[in-house]
Amino acid sequence: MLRINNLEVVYNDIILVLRGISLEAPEAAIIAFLGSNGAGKSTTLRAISGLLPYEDGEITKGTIEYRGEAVHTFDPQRIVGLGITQVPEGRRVFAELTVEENIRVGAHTRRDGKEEFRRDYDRVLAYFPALSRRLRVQAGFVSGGEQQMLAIARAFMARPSLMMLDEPSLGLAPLLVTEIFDIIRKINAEERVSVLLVEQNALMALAIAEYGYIMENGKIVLDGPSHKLMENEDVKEFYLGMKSDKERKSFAEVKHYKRRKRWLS
Amino acid sequence: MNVIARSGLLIVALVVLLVLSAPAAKAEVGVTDDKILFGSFQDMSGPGAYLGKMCSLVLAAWKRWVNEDLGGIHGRKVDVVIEDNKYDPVLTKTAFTKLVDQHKVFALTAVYGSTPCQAIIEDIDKAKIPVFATAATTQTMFDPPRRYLFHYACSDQDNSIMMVDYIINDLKTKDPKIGICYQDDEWGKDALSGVELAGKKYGLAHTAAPYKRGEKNLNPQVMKLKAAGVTHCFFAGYAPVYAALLTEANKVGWKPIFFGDYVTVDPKTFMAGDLANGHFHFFNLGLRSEGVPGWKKMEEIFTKGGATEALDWPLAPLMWTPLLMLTKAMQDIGKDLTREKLIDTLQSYKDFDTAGLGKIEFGPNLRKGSHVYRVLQCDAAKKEFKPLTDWREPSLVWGKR
Amino acid sequence: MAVTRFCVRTYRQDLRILSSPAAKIGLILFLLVLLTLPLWARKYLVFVACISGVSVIGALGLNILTGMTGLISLGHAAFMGLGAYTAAILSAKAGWPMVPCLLSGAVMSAVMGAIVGVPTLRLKGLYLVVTTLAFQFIVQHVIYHWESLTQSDKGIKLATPAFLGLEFGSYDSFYYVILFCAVLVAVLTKNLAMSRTGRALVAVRDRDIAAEIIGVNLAKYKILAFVVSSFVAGLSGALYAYLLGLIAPDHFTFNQSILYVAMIIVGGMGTVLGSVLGAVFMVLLPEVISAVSGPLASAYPTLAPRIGGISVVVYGLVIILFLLFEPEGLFGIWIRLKRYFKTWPYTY
Amino acid sequence: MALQILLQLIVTGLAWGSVYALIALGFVLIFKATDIFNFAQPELMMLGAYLSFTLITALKLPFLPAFLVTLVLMTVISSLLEMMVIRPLVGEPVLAVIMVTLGLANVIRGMTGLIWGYEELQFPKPFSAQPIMLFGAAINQAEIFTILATALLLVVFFIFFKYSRAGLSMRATAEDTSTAFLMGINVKRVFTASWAIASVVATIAGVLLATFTYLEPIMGHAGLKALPALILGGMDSVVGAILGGLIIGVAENLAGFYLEQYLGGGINEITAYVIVLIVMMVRPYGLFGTKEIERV
Repeated sequence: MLRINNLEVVYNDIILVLRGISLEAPEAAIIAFLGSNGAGKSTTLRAISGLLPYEDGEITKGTIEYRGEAVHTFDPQRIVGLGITQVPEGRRVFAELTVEENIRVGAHTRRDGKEEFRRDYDRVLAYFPALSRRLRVQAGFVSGGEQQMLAIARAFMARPSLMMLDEPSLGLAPLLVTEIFDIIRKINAEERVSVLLVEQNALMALAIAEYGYIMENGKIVLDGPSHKLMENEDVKEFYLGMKSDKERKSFAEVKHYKRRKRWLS
Repeated sequence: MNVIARSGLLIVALVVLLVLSAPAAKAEVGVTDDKILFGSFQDMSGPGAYLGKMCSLVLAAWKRWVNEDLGGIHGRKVDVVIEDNKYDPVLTKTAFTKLVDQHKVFALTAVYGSTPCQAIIEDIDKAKIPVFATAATTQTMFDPPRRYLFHYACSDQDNSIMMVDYIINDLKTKDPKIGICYQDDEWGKDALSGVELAGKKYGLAHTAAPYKRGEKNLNPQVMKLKAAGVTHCFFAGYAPVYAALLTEANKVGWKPIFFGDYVTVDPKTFMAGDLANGHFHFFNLGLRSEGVPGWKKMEEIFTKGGATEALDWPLAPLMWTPLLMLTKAMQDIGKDLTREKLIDTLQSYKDFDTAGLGKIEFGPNLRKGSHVYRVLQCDAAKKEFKPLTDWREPSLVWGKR
Repeated sequence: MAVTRFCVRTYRQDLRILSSPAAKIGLILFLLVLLTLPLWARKYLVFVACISGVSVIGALGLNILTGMTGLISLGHAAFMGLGAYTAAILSAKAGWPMVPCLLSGAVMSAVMGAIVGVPTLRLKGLYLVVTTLAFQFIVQHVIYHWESLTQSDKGIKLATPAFLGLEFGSYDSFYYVILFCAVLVAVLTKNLAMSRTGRALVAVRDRDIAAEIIGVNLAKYKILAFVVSSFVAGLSGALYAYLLGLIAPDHFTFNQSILYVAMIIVGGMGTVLGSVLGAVFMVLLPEVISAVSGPLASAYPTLAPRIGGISVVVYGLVIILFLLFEPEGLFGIWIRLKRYFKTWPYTY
Repeated sequence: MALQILLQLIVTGLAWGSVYALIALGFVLIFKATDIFNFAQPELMMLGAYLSFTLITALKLPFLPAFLVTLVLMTVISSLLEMMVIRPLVGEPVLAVIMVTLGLANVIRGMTGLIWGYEELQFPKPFSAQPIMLFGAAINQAEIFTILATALLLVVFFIFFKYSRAGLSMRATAEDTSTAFLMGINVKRVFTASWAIASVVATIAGVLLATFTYLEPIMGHAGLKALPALILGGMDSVVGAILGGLIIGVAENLAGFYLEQYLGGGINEITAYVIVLIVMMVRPYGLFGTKEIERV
């Protein structure tokens, strides 16, 4: 459904952030997109959403195709209209709008009438019962978990066929993270929405995803079905925090990994 | 784009250098073999821009008249440099320094504005440069008299004393309640002091309602005057504000007799429509509607000089009459024109013939050019002001109050 | 794009005021020109230089508050007015000599700065802007109406400035007083910017809550910024009063406040050099405009009524175009020029 | 008598306050959507008044059509201004943007002087000059219309922002531009629309002000009173802007009458600022403004 070919992104005319990445998100699948801070995951999402031109960024090479159509030159509102929504990093709910208004803003691009809106509105509240109790509260005053739910609910209101979540687990208690991931899986299964999940919490992400990509320094260094990735020694060591011999990892080994990484790609 | 911006800045810098370094050396200050250079500062974009426009027009007409119709003065043409002072005291100071030091003008002429003139009053003394004449309303312009500074405008102190005279002696009102609405600056305070002086003489109290320059909502002032039961109200300020005062008074149903100072003798007063009708004004100039020869000549000169707009302005002689006197003085002095001679000549004229434009007279120790006034009545239907009385002085003569 | 300074290798290097020998030579030449100005320039140019100098001091003062600490003020002219009136009243009524007058003007303004600074601690962004605006109008009103003290519209005439038996009555001589003060203030501001206090102020500007968390005493530094800024403003106002010889309420209006904000923006926010460049630029801009419009108005008098409007438009346009194409201000241009020549003939 | 004076002062104060309120409303509309403080707002008001003056006097249009045409013209002009001048600056420091709008104000003021001259002009009065008595207080018809227009706009905008899709998208954009993009909101169009709407409000204010005063190139000075009104109400509150305007209008009229003898003429001119200073001490975000929810 979504296909990125050899995408290269430059910020401020000098900073090369993405060095030619390719990835693919099929229909109704959950794809995990892993990598450390500054690897370029968020930039990839911003490129897909069409935000780069507003942030001094530029796609210098490569294409983004959505259902066979090249979309990387489209305005953000057109991309949302096509059915690609993003839940931004750090939730970014509209703090001064009420929860209800936030949900309504999510449906901004929809032109299919009040009844359809109403139906989705009820459905989204069914997914997030916690929100229905706080509809009249300013979004800035609800808890972090609720804000994350709100951000997902808001994105859902655009009736997406591809939902991109940027670190939904950031700053949340483990219990809440589990809850939110459950809901994501549910939405994916019931609504047949594809999910592109950017995460640092690789264990959780790979647990619900079918396929995963790992990114380093603006490049995809490894990809494969989740279960395979989870078995990969390097992934285990550096993303899942597990090491077979239970030793602490040392800096020297990291270097060693980097050398091998080059070989991998 | 940045290239444009940068090269633009470079040009700006170069222009500055060129302008500041351009030599303007002259042997004798402002007077050469073929030219006499005058300076003036006018407000071209600030709150007094309307006056600035009129004055520039009058000066242009004067220049054309002297140079072409009179063929210059003893073989010299006159020229006027005008600087924009935006009615701002600091810019006036800058403009003055520039006129004196850079353009090296012979004298200043046709300047106005209380605040701007106030800012350079010391500099005029220091530079020993004749200023003929200022139309500023402040009393400090002529009191104490300064050798180089001539003042030709109405004094609002005179005007407001005349108002009380007129109420008591001509209208023969018993027990009038006097009020005054004035712009809260030197100009208005001048008018207020007149009402106070006259009040002392006749034993009358008064109600004062100041408003700030630029204020358009006169409701509090009107309510104050109305609450005090004022029957006769003096106004010192600009004509549009006077019109606003009339409108507001009508709104709240307060109907006193109004007396406007000389600045309200202006077409803008008719913005109030019929409400302006029948009220009184004080004026020191001849009126165009009287058809006096002075005005006829102005009409002719102004039309030729492209200043027809200024003809609709009853205050035009305030700028024009001093220019006539200045021309005459320069002609009388002859080839050897100096600043000191100019001043001596200007103050020596008794009863200068303005052909009905109003009296102008100075003396060795007198820098106040106008002394006699007439009471006018406003005719809103014809949009005219008609003289009711002959020329007269206030009962408390200036200098002996 | 942020202006990046050139590489420095040691802290010592970073703390140096002049970063290269070329800068030293340039500065010495420049100072020489400044020092000899009244000897070769005409009186008008000296006068403009004096006005520029006063404006430079004023702009430096505002730069401490707005550029460095990020507290936007539209009441700067009011602080200058306080300084000017204090100096004028002490000079005219109490007969004090110049130096005490200048200092008490600055101190008076600084005290008011502290008083204004306290309530504004809680205010942010535009709420602060309008509160300083309120201060501006209230000071203007008081100056205008406290007639017994300020003589309102008539203004106050100052005594001829004198110091150690020397008279500074003419523009030529007073120029040196202004020059001295301007250089002193510039050097001190530069020093302040690089000191611990300066860094704390910048921290307050960039993220005040974060600054508080890392241990910057917000209240102290905000008030300090107000005090230092208004002290400098007061000094500049007092100098202004002496320069003009007579001050009236109209010298310190809202428009003046805006002019000062324009100076530091056009110059480049937060930098000492930027404030200096900006102040000089904004003083010279009307000169340039009138240099073009003046002769035009004299040559075509019927055009004169229109020229005022044109000059206002040009003034506005210059500001707009400047910020559209050069948001970093004159300082940004300066840095780029410098880099261009330094790296010439290589572009990167 | 004393009561009647008070009533009269309040009624006139309300009329003037409405003008301040409308100017403040224009400020709020642009600020809410774009986070930009448009200092050229009073000049837009003036421009609107001058344009409709020209349409009425030069093209001899009747008042209402002239007014409507002005609204269209102003919408176009302000949209163009936004696109050409303001948009390139989005993301630059607040102060730079403020300065640009101040520059813009200069340009508009200069142009007005250039085209229409500096003379005060009388606006053709669309309403009868005969005052109407209201509970013993006199009021001009133009003043009544001003108060009514303000009340109407208050209701319209309240509904617009609370319930309409466009209003909501404007609020969302105001808060977080890049997230607004992600919602599929056409942010550019929102920016332009907010300027267009603000210019409509400004035109209404300008024309009404001109009908009970007169035209002059410095009539934008009324905007200096709208600023405290705005801050008093809270920068981002439509209701606040309008109430702030009315409070300032009434308070200054009362101060002009009751306090003038103690505090000097022109006290009404600074009343607004004194009130703002006091309110700011108590509520640093205005009477109705939202306290910024701040996270480091």
